[in-house]
Amino acid sequence: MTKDFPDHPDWLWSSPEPRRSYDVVIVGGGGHGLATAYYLAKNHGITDVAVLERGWLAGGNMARNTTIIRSNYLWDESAGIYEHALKLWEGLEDDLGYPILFSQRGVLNLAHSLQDVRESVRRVHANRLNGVDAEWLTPEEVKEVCPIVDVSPDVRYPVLGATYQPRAGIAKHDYVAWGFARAAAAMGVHLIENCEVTGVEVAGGRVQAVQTTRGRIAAGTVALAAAGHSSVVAATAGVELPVQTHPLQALVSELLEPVHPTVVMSNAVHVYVSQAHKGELVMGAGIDPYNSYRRRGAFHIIEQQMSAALELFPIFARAHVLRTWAGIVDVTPDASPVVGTTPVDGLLVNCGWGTGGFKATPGVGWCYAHTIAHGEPHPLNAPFSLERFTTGALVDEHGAAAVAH
Amino acid sequence: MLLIPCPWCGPRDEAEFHYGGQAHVAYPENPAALSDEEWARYLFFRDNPEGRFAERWNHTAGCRRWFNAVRNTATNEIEAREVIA
Amino acid sequence: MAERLSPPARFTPVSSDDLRIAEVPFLTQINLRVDPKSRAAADIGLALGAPLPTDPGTCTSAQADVLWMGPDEWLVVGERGDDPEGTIRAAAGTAHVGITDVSAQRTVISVDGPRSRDLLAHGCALDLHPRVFGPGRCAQTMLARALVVLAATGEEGFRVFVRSSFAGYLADWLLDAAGEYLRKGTVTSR
Amino acid sequence: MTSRRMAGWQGEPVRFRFDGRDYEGVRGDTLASALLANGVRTVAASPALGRPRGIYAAWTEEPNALVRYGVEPMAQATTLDLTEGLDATSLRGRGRLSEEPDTSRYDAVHAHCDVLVVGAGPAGLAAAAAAAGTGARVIIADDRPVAGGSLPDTAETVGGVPGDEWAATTLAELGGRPDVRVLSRTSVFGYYDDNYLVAVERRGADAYSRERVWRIRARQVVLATGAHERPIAFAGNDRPGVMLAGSARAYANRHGVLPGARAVVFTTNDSAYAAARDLAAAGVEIAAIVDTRDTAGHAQDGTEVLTGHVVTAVGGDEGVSSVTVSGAGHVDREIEADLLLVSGGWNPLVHLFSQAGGELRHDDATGSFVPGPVRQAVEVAGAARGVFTLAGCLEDGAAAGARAAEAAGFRMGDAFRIPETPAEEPAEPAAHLWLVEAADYATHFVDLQRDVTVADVMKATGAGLRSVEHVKRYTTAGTAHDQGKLSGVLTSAVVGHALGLPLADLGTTTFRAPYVPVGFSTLAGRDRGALHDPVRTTSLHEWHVAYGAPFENVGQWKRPWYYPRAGEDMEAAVLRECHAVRTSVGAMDASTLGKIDVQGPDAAEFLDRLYTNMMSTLKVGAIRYGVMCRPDGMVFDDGTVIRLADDRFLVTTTTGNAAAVLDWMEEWLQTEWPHLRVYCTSVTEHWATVALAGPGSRDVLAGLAPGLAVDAASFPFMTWRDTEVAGLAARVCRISFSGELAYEINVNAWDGLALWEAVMGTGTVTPYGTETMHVLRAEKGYPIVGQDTDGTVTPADLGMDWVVSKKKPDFIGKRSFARADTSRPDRKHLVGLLPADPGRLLPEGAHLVETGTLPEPPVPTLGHVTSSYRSAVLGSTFALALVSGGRDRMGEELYVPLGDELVPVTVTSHILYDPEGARRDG
Repeated sequence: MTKDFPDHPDWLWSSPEPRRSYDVVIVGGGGHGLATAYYLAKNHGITDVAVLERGWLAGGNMARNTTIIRSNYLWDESAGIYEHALKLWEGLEDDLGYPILFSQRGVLNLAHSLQDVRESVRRVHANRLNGVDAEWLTPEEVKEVCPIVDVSPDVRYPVLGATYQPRAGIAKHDYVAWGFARAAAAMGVHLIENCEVTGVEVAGGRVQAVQTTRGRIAAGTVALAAAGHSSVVAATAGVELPVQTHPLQALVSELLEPVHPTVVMSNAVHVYVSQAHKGELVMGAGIDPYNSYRRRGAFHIIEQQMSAALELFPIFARAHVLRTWAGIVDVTPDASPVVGTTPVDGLLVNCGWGTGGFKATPGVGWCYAHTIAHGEPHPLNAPFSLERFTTGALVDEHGAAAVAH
Repeated sequence: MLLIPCPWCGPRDEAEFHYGGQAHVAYPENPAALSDEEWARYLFFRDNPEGRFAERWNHTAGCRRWFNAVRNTATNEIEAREVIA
Repeated sequence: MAERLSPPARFTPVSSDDLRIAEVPFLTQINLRVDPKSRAAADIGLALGAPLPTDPGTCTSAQADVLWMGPDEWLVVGERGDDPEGTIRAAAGTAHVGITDVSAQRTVISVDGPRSRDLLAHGCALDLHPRVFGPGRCAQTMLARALVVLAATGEEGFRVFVRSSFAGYLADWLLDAAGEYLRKGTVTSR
Repeated sequence: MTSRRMAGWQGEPVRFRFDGRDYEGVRGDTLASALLANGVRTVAASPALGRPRGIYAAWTEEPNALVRYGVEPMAQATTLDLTEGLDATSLRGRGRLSEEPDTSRYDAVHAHCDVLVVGAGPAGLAAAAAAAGTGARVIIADDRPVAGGSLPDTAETVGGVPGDEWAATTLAELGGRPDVRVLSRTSVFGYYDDNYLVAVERRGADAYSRERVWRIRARQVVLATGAHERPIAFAGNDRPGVMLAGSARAYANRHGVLPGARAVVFTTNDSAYAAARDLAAAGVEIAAIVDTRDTAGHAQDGTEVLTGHVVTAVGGDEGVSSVTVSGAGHVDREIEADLLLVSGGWNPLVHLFSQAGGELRHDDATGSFVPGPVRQAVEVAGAARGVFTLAGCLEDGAAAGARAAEAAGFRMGDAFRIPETPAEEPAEPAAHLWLVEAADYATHFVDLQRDVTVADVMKATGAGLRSVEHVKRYTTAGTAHDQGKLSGVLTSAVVGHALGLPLADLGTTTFRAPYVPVGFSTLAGRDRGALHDPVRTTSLHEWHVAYGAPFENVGQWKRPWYYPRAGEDMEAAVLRECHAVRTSVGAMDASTLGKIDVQGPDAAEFLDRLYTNMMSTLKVGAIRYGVMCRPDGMVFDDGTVIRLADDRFLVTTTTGNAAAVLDWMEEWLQTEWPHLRVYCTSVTEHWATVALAGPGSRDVLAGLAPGLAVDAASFPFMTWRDTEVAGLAARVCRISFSGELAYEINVNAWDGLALWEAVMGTGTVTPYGTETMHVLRAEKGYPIVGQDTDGTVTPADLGMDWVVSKKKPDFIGKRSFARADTSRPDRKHLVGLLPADPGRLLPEGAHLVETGTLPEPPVPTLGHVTSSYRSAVLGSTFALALVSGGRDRMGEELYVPLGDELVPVTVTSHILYDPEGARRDG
């Protein structure tokens, strides 16, 4: 086997038959579900837990994202939970005892217009007040961090500068999922694959059980972590969520010798790209504008992505697209997640992460586990309640992702 | 690239259209009479089914008309469409 | 006083055996909005010499070219200096009609020749096969990244109506795409 | 090195270099065939283990022979045309990007057809001919330079002529039909919804565009994509000299190349027997055929066939030197050979079918996955659905082509006559063997390009993994440049073997576009450089360029930023321009503002619903500033509304929102208020707009428009007049975005430059750009939507309660102002800031805190600076900011943390200059 990666352990997890009942059922065996199970067991001693996955473990958005990790979000609420996540990332390899290839290679968010510059500088200043490492770089400094970016003034949308978060970076998504899975399984959590939740049973305003393709499973608490399918599952309990599901595309190139030392994101021209450990360029493309659960997007979005990428990175001209794919992301009106309680007792929700789910994995797992264990939100996820849509206290992060929602 | 059947111009590439989300969400008769919850529902809550979905499209690069369509969000197949009049 | 300036001010017409591209500036263009079933619509058609075309994607040509733009919208195109606006206003009387002079809103680029369809197919997703998009057909659509009104003026001739601010971009794009069709007998002239 | 070219093979010589050595091949060679012809066995080292590797296959499925050349970072030698002077270097798993720019051109074409046929092998050609005969519009795309699919590989005859000849003739006939398009060297690589397929045509370095993307919308599709030969996992199956049997046959028949001198053939099926016959005829000695079955196929007389045998070892470190075979009840034999040909059967190429959304089913007879049900309008024909005889492919293709044409609405015309083919020998059923069992699987390679072995797969299943997707990720099998074309199904089969599960239950990993690697620049096409995104310009653009203005990108627009004179930097130029407007007169190109003509009896009612303030009370001839909100109450756009007539208004929007506001209007009109009789039409580019601002503007206007009464009483603030300016028909609006006496002159865009030149011709007017406009408006506290707002700001937050009607029962956004959060007293308000040091320019985006010492983070922010400039008239820098409870903080000292410093600022009104508005009347 290719030895550019550390070896995996000889044991990952077993595949138990589901029991009839658990204290906690987590719906969705992606990164968030697995991290939640892990922190439930580790931080709260709750191990009578099943993670139900409709397909193969971490085979949804966890397997499809571009693995960027950063915490340089604009609003205090967002910075709080993402920075908590980043601190956990920094110790996660030791914590899980699994080589997750977390590489703090820094993230550049490029600015291409005076408006971009204002917004970027605003974010840098906000980040610093929140203890998030952030710098504003001139085009020349951008070139020093990432020599292959074309910072010349004569491109269609010149680089006018960038925000830089040195502690940001990437990690190997499968390894992260498997690290959480292995550690959770070792503490007694049941990881159950090919088990689709088809309904949530509610009686007297309280959750009772889930119906699955492998039978009814009773639960004291049902915690949703089903990403793009959250609203479908919640609807079976009569809970409506302010999310819309869209395909989000990504692609990789062939393996290439190292040329790209960091992560570059550009809001204005819709590019985000890093070079993964094996050498492939991993790129995020745009989000398809219409609701869809089809795990593939439209091709013109990839074409536009390439045109934008070559404006910034002429050296990529003759690289090849090897694979394209899409995840399905659930997007909220303010581009911030919903993590907390619902009108149904014992039914909790964690959804609406849009493009930000992967980077939050340990942070949200930590907070969601707290919410499950205590029946009320951790202070870091309290602002991300469902009620904010009624009060109007939104956390509008539309400027924060590389994709305009 | 979906082929979207504009009721006026015929089938055109999806790049010519602007998506308008769920159809049949009427602006409330009297917003002032709504509770905050009801108003929030109008503002922010839309159906998000995996399957048949009645939705709005605008043929922005063509005749600029809005129309409704029923599309299956699991397959992207458009099953029906109607003129808004 | 300076002369009128057409939008792609530095556009040079090109011509070869296969393809001819030129600007047709300063046409009179009126945007007309009216209920097609109304009396006013009939009267306007009468005044313009042909009923307003109600088949989507078609145009008629009498005293002016009338291009279907939408179910209640037409683009009336006259030669430079024509006054179709006056004709339309007179015919419409006091009815609820939208009449807007948009003469400078778009300019027109003509594309002619045996390779005209091949050229346009580089940037236009419509099926331009002569059986589908022959003379008398028009469409609002995208050409490259510009919104255009495309009208087939002959078996192998087209008019491209493009927003003035995009005209420079579209001219550059057309000339770049036309490169391989301009190799035979190319002439450029002001 | 001996030539491995068949005696008598003709070809124009082509010289090339590989890894620094010179060789010669012939025209029509691939780099791979030329290397084989030169006796080159080892073409690469394996990426992880460094094992020597040879050419394994003959087309896009090749896992080993990767090279780079010129600016091309990675290519397969098996698909690379040999060209004079080609200088290629072998790669060890990773490509290398070139610093040299790629100077080639790329483009795209849209195409439409009734029937798209993918593949020009026997099935595809038959399908295309059958469909074309009905009069249907047909496109046939084939990825090879030579038509015929496998025919040139197998040298079978069709209609009594050599197969490749038949294919060429048939394709040429097709290409001669008016409604048939033949695309050679064109790989269809993606199959999307609604029968939208994308293909890349490799047109060559000499073509106008080197590669072209075809975007094909097909009413019906016939996939005749053929099949890939299956490898078998056995010990040492990666040695140079191990090759797929059909590929060796292809090298002999297509290129006249003998991949070895003495071969052992290892097979589970009959197809390798034909390969053995052809290679023997070409001059390769066939040492033995090792058949896993108990019954032999039809071997040539004199060829030894070892039935019930498998290959258990391969000798030779640098390449095959011997092959060890075992059979139950037999003694192991070591057979001397330099070539080991392998055939594990054939896998239909179902990639595109699967991309189309088609389901696959496992066919027990062929041991492969074949097309099942599908929703899109697609037929699969020939080997791509498991039909492996030549006659069968022709019949199957013809039938599929006819069905497709009929489904597209074309009745049978000229029926396609299926040509004669030689009688085929009855086939023995194939065996399905994926791996040769052994005690140690360390050199049973599953994925040659990722160095993944059966042992690795078993480690993954041993760790608890049950899904093929997990195993792929654990081992990295199938993730290399060859996209797992050979290793994909094999991996599934090995997982099945390890878990004791049938392959049918495990399925495959997902087939994803692109089917073959496609270049980034190919996909970017023409949208590069200046054509990356449209550049929008006004009718005055040439003048701005000539006068040396740097431009600001505002959306797609280019707007002049400032007009530096010799020796001036931006700061000096802007101070000068500001001074000119405040003391004399300046002019700005304001043409980019959106303009919408709103007509109809209900136009006033309509605008009342859209704007927060009242528009129906506006008098004809007058102008009013207005704000639009989204339903959530947040500011969306602002601008002026001028009333042209009782039933007609002209609305202006911000530059960036022109299209969005028109769409917004249409959306409400069409979907909510269709009963309102209103028509909206964009006239943004019909008008050129010149803003004339400053105390001297009245005199300048008076000079240019002798027919216009310009005195304040005749032409008051917020009114408009139609007149002639500089002899041009013009509409003059008396509005001000600078606080000075000012006019906006609108003329037909054709006349814009003439107007501008007339204004400049007065000799007293200073041109100013967007930066000066910003300073002037900020001094007056006028917000810019998108700069001083960010989608979370209400009109009240901007101190614009006056623009929010209390009388109207409803307008868009009104209900949201009553929500808990939008009525909080500590919302962020737009205020002014004056730094204690009047020379200190605050960065836009800087934040504000309450205390003069900074606590440990997280530090709560009070808000941020939205606009910040140097002001000549204020004699100080100043800023606008959104500050929590800002209107209750007038006179308070706050702090802006900048680096280690806390810069003190004083909160003031956001209107810093001429708060009484005394200057606007001149």
